[in-house]
Amino acid sequence: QGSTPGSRCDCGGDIQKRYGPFCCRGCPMGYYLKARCTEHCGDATCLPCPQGTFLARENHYNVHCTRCQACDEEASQVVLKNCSAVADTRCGCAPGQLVDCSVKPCVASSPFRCLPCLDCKPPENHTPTPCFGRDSSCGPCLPGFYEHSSGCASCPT
Amino acid sequence: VRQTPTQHLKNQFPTLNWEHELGLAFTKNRMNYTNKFLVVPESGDYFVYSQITFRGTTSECGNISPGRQQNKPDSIIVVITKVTDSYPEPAQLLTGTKSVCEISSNWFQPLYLGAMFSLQEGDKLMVNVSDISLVDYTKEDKTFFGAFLL
Amino acid sequence: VRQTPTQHLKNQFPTLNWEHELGLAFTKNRMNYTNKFLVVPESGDYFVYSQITFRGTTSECGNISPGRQQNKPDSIIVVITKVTDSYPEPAQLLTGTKSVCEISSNWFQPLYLGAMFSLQEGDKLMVNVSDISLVDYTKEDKTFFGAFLL
Amino acid sequence: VRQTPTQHLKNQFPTLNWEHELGLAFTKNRMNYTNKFLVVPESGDYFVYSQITFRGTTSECGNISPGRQQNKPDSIIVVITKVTDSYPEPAQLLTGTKSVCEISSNWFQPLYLGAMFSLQEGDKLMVNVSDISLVDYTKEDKTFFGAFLL
Repeated sequence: QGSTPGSRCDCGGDIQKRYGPFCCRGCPMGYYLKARCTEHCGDATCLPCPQGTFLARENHYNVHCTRCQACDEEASQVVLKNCSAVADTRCGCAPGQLVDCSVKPCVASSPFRCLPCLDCKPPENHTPTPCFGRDSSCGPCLPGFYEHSSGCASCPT
Repeated sequence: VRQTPTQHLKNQFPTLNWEHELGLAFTKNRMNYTNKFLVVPESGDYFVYSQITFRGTTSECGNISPGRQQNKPDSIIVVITKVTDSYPEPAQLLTGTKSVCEISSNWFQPLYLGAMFSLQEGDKLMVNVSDISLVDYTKEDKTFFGAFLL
Repeated sequence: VRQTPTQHLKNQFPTLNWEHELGLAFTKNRMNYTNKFLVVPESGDYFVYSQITFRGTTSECGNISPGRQQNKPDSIIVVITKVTDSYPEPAQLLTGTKSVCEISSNWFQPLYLGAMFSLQEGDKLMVNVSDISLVDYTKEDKTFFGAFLL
Repeated sequence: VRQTPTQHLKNQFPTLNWEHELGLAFTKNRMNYTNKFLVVPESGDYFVYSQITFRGTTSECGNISPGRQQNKPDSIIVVITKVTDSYPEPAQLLTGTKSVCEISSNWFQPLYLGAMFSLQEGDKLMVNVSDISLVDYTKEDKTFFGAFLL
């Protein structure tokens, strides 16, 4: 399996890489380098990433595929997108649950857990707020309703 | 070696199960991994090491109220254990043990262990932890286990 | 290798800059240190290790008042990363990550990492930390980074 | 090497005394242990490591009362020190230092250190700790000290 046949072959750009006397074309995403090319401007020998690993970038010379991350079941995370040969697992929260970052400040790689959205009763009296926005409150009551214990009660007329 | 949690030996901490071929994991020079054990291929001095990242939500101990009495802490424990044909009982080679009493809503921390041991061909090494549900197994750079001949 | 803090790569934790000739620091057998990287001189299995001592003053999380809700902790993270010209993205080899929620006026603690990796000639190793301002770089026996061929 | 606590050098942290023949402990290849020191038998690069498990009861710092001011933490410190004929003062090779301010009734935690050093024949290595009374010396898998030639 090689990558882009027929392109220029001078090891100058980042299309090929010099291995000893030869310029080799790299492996496509989803494949790892099993063996270098054996002729000038040839293709490296590339094999598919084994199940549970991936490589997301094109035209590379990596001899290993990267292990897919696992989602943290203890933190109620779910798999939003399974790992493929070209992309890592994407972990997130199930519908009706909100992402609760475990640390402050929160950055992209921070651990998180999934918490159930607040059960705003009666929902029809609340301004609809996406679950992830309701960190700790159900959002404002609709006009004609007021906050009352954990719900919205109609204003006295 | 990545870890997938499984209960194992009676009256002993649960043993971690590892994955030993994907990503950064590898075995070579006849060092073998089978059924939760690294198997020593030849007698000699080995450097054995492991890191386990633990994570949890806060326990009762961290729940402090005015005038309260001090609570007993929880704990996290990792043990690298040797099982050998020459003796019927496992031997604890390395132990990392830490008390946990956090006031925050959740916590996470690693325990690292590493030392040199004289091992015999056929000796088996495993990693036991106090509570598998507290082990962060999501990424291989946070929780790992290995050994090499010196 | 002693550390002098400098910001480095975008959208990635800052990379530490090391001093590699003075005091206890040394490079030999063609292991080279340039521009924040240890450069692997020959393919083989290497033991890579680092300790970073962090220190800080207490954060909001440790500021507890009666009946308060539990706060989210801060965190300290150290990552040993490999950069290779055979793949356009860095690979995280080792990660130490710990939550921090201290009630004392100040705190300090080390994170230690060490493991064996198969590395290729020309591979580069660097150390990234979540917050350089928390790194105690004052003494080389507290914060260090190294690798050796097995 | 198992540890039995003894006070040693003035104006320096107390030095730990180790047992070096029983159980997991061993010395070989002329690496010698005498009077608290590992003695380097031949010049070369050595990987030196130690883990000390500390344990204590809660101190004043962890004693929190409403509206209180944040206390200064206690600390635990382990230092691997080199003593050499070529220089009159010991050199601190590795230091693990951690603040301690626990709210639980008691606490326990390990500090691990390990790194490579160029050592000369006759150099002596010892382990010093901030407070010997806090060292858990009960089991050799929790508190240990070692070195090997690379």
